[in-house]
Amino acid sequence: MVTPVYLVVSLLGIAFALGILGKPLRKVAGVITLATMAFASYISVSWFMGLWFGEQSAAMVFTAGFRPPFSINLLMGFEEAFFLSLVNLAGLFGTLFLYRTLMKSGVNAFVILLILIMGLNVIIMTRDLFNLFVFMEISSIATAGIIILNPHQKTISAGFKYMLATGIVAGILLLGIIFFYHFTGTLNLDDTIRVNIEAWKGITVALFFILIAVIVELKPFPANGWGLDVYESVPGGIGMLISTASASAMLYVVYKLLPIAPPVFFQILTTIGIGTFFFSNLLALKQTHPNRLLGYSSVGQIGLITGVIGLSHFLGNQFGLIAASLLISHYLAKAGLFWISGILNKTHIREWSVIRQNRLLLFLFSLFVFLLLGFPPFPAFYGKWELIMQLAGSGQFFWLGAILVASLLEGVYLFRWLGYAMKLEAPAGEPLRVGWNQYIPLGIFGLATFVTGYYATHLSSYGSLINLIPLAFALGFFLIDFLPVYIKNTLAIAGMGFYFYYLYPDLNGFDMVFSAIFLVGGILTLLAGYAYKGKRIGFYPTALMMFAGLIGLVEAKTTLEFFFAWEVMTAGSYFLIIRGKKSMEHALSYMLFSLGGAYLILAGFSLASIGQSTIVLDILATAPLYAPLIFILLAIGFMTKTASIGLHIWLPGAHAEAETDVSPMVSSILLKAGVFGLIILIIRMGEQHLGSLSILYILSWIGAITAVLGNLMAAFQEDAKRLLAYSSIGVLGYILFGLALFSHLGWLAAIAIAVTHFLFKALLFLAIGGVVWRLKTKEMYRMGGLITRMPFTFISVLIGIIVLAGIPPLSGFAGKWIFTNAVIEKEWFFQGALISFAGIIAFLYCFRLIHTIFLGQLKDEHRKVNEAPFWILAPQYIILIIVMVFSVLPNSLLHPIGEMLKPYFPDGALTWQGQYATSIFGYWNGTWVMYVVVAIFLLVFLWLWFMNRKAYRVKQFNIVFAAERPFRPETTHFAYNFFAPYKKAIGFLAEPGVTRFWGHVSEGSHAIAELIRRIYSGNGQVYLFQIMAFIVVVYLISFGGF
Amino acid sequence: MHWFSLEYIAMNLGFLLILIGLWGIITRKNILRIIISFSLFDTGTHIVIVAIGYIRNRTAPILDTLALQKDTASKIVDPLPQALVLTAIVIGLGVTALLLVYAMKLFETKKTLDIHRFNDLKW
Amino acid sequence: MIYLIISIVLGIIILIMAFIALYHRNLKVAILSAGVVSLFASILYLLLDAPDVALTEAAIGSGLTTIIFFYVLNKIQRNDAEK
Amino acid sequence: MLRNSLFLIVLAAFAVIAFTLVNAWHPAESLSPVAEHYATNGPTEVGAANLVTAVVVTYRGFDTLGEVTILFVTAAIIGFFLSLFHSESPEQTDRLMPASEILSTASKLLIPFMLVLGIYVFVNGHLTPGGGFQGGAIIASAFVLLLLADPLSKLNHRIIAMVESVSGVAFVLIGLLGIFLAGGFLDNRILDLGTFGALLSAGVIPLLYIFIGLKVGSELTNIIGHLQQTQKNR
Repeated sequence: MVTPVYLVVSLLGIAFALGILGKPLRKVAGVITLATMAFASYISVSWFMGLWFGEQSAAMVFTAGFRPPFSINLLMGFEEAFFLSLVNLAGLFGTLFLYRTLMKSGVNAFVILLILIMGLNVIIMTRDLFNLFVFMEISSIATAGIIILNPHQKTISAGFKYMLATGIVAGILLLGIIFFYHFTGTLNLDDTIRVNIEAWKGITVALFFILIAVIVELKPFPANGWGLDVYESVPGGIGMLISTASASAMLYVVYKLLPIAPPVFFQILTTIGIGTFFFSNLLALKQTHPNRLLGYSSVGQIGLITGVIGLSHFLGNQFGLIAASLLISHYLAKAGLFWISGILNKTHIREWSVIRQNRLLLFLFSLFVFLLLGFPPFPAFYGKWELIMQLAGSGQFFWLGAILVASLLEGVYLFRWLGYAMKLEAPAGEPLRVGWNQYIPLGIFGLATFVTGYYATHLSSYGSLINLIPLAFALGFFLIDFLPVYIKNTLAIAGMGFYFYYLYPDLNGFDMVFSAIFLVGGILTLLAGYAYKGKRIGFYPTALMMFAGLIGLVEAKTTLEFFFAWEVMTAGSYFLIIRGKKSMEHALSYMLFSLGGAYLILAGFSLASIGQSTIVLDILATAPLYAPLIFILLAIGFMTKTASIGLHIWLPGAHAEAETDVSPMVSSILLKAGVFGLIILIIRMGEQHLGSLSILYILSWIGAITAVLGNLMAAFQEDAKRLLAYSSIGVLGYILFGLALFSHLGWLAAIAIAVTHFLFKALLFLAIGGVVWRLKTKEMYRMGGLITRMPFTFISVLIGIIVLAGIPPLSGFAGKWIFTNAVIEKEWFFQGALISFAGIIAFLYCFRLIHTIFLGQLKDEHRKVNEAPFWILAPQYIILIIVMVFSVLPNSLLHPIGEMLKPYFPDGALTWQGQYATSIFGYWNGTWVMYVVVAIFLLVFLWLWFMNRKAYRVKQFNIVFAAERPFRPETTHFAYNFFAPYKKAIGFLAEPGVTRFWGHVSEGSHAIAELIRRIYSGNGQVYLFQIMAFIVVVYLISFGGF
Repeated sequence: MHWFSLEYIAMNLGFLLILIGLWGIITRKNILRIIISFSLFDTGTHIVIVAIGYIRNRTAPILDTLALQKDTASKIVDPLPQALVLTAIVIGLGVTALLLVYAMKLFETKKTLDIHRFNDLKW
Repeated sequence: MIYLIISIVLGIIILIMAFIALYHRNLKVAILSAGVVSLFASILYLLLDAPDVALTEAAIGSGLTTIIFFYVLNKIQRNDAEK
Repeated sequence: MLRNSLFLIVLAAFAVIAFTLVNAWHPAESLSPVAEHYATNGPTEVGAANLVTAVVVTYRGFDTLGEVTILFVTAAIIGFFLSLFHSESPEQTDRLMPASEILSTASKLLIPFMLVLGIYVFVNGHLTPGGGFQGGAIIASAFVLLLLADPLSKLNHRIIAMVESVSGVAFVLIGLLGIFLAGGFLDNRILDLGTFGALLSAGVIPLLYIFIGLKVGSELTNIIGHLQQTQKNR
């Protein structure tokens, strides 16, 4: 193993020697610099490996040949080696990335970089306080140097502010150090500190000076304006070095000084750190400059890790994993994002849409965003998970909540940004040019995200149990994304089919139902994919990621596995949804509700794990504390996915704007994830009470209201797919209501509806999708008379809506009938009445689908429209067959579900005799109902057909009664605003009050952000004032006075 | 009464200079004046450090006489803070020089030394 | 005792010079006063038995720093004159 | 003015905090254990009569390496920074007043003396007050005088950079020799400690101080030289 002193010798020696080379030898200087940094990286990484695998023990370097405290010593321990590796690798790849810029700037630029990295190395290793001060000065001067590598009025003024701030901080540090020496007689951290009690006050203040100076270097809110200005002004490649290398080293200094810090200091660190995390993310909401935004995020992430250090008492032996995984995520993601920013070189995040010129960059961008936010399978996922678990276990609920809220805020701006990049019109300009020296670092850091994720999975105590195969299968599609659709589609179907076959023997009960919906349903909707031509880049990896997450939910045995799968599903579905043409905002709101929901679930799981020795899902049943709270958190979390009223606003847009085969996936399959979650929750926790009020009772009301309002809003839609989307909200309301009944019949109904909803919603979305595919519009008033052109589609829609509306004879009726029985049994008549009312409203919108789209006159421009493509029809007809089977033989569906429920709800089951189902309130025979209804249907049909011959033909756009040319032609269409009278009567119920509420929430937080960020006035003196005030305030808080 | 001794005067003088420097850094508008204040601040910390190493009735830690070479520990002032100040002074020079060059460049960009004019970066 | 008086005088001069450096209208005078602060500080170091520090402060703190200040001031004032 | 009065409050609070430090401080009566070690064992371990030098160059030599680095990187940044803006403009429009006859003559006389003085100061650093930094500063002052006397003269940056680099590398290499030949990085006992108080004693301290002096001198001269360049242009 190479002695650590060579880190210093090589970096510094080469830096000194480079001065000999003049301008003509710049190339040589560049190569030598890279080689030196590679050497330094090699030393530190080999030490890290050696110490990790236990082949090495920590080593101490004694300079000048004397023992400490008489001379300065450097320590190479495990933590040091870890941080050194981070710093040196950042230096190596950062230099490589900047290679061409540096080459233009000359030899001095390489010298400055080498010295910066050298300074950071010593900062990490040194055990001497004054030595720490000297090398901190070196790195801050070198930082001031690299800031102006791209000299510009803004960088110069940012550099000046930076130097002033670090100068003052260094002065305070120096004061602290010298008084520390005075009171303790040593400067060495390894020396035993002798303090007499008289000097106690003095040494605490001296320590306070030292620690606060180091903290200010970490750029805590609000004393960080100087740092943010630097981030904004410098190009990405340099911002990367500051955000990763420098910040990591300073973070380590804080950690290193902890052993000498007084206990109160931990609380200070926590407050400052998490406060910074929260406020940085809040203020970033209003930020539009990419680099400054990354700066806010950087400062916030470092704050989070600082907070974690402060909370280390509560984290037990998980502290290392948590801190390291959060740091690695920050490190890789920030490096990548700053680099991308350096390549794009834009001043507004909206302009990042140019990134679409280069798919690899776009991929990396989204990869780093997901990494930063702690999505699986990346390291921060485990870090955040463990952090939340440990915080809950030690009762730190305030910090737990603050961390989750701040993470959500972080999600807001990162996903908005990602959405801009993926969807906005790209501004004209020069094509992107990415050099090989920029690809290499980006590629390596991109790969490292997966490698570190893999290791984090192994290191996490339960993570290694997670089944990564489906996710790996999905991600594998990124590698074969160049293949044409039909190959990928076949592979995807085969893979999912095989996986279902593989799981089948172990499945029973709810797992069986839901894995059938997820996988078989998935295959059915994927069939439509054959209709697409070309490559459909990005579709398969993300769609399969969603399915991997869905099936992971079923397979999950522990809360961690469940949460893992939940996040994978969310990530995959986000990409599916954002594929739609106008999906940018909808995908964002989908993501935010999902993230919020996921954090609630995380909080719920963490509370449930308090005082329990395992994390299997069954701990929900045995949670000793806070059971109602856990129930509420989890229920709300799952209800974000089922789009219950109040949490539904993301759904209509997301589902309506999605692609033809994505709409059925997200609407008929994805929503069931929430249902599955609720089932898992309710079956384990049963009925919980808030005071004397049953939470299930509240849920039943929510379900009923959701059903009514969802259906009502569906009735007033003019957009066919949006109509279907709202109808999903309504149906999910039924399901929620059924689950809330918490009885055999209620659950039988809920699950039967869940299955049929999958069938008819997939059917309808595919059918309407087929229409939209041909007509290129979703507005219903532009359609009409398509029965002649698309008869097959018409038949599926007809049957689909009959099922949907719960009209006998098809399977929807079965659900209704059972529902009624269940309601009578539970005596929840008000909610039951609402549910029936909702059923009536369902007629209204079902009618519109048939009437406006397929009946009436055919538009001129549609005279030559063809039937929907075969591959869109094919899945519809397969579903039709299943629907018919379930309708004619309803017990083929209901009986197994009933059997499945018996272990949980032994009472109140239906009794089956042939096709007779008997409840305590009556009996019902599906087959006979079918015959009767078909007969009535035929009679009515014939009568209509007979009457229709006398019908008066009306022009579709009838402007006879209009005095002028209509401003909006659709207003004269007979089917536009069809339910105007109803709208007058009960339309107020469908007012977008909830949308307004969330709008206010969003505007409010943005307004607060706008208000607070005024403190960063750009004036260097104001920043210094903030630093001084910060120091004084922290002092007052931590010592409770002077 | 002990306030009137060399080391107390030096110590308090150092802290006063630090405060004066800070006051100047934050209230003066002219960038050069800010840098001057910064160097006062620096000088203040140096005086404090030297004062910490001072021990009354002893001599400088230079063993140029034979008498000093015996029983040295009871005859000299603390050499360590002095060594630290040496380093700190040189560092201070580096920082000050760099600040001045920055100031020069700042002046070139806007033809003013008023720090309030350099606030394009904000929020 | 004599040291004590000298040190008090030095302290007063240093403080006065510091105020002049902060508030005198003429920048040249301000820079010179800052240099004088350093110079007197180096005398103080001598009194504090720190000849090495005194030498360094005199050469670097009051010497070179002041020179650099003047170079920059000179540059700026000439630029100003051009404007 | 609101901000100033607010800051007055903050500064007052800071002063109170600082005062707690001063209040807790009692002037030392005896040396700290570390310093005591230096005082008792310094002469035998390091062999330098000037204990400050012993601390600066040997015991805390690593700090000194950092300190030299700071000047080095400052010079590099300033050089880089200034060259960026002034690369192309020629130096014809010099408007500095020509130096007076007395100054230029005096300086020509003085400069050699100053150089010798500087060298003397750093060679004797282990014996008398002074050392590499002070000597280096004196050498730099000599060049300042040169530039003042003859503003048109141009320093040869190549040579300065060469001296700077070579002495820097030499410093690091001597430090490295310490690992192989003595107790560790920057150990001065590579050479014989010699007789206490003699010029050639204290191990490699004189040698190191020569390099430090040369390095500091060239670095400071470099900074001044760069600033001088700015005076000429435009």
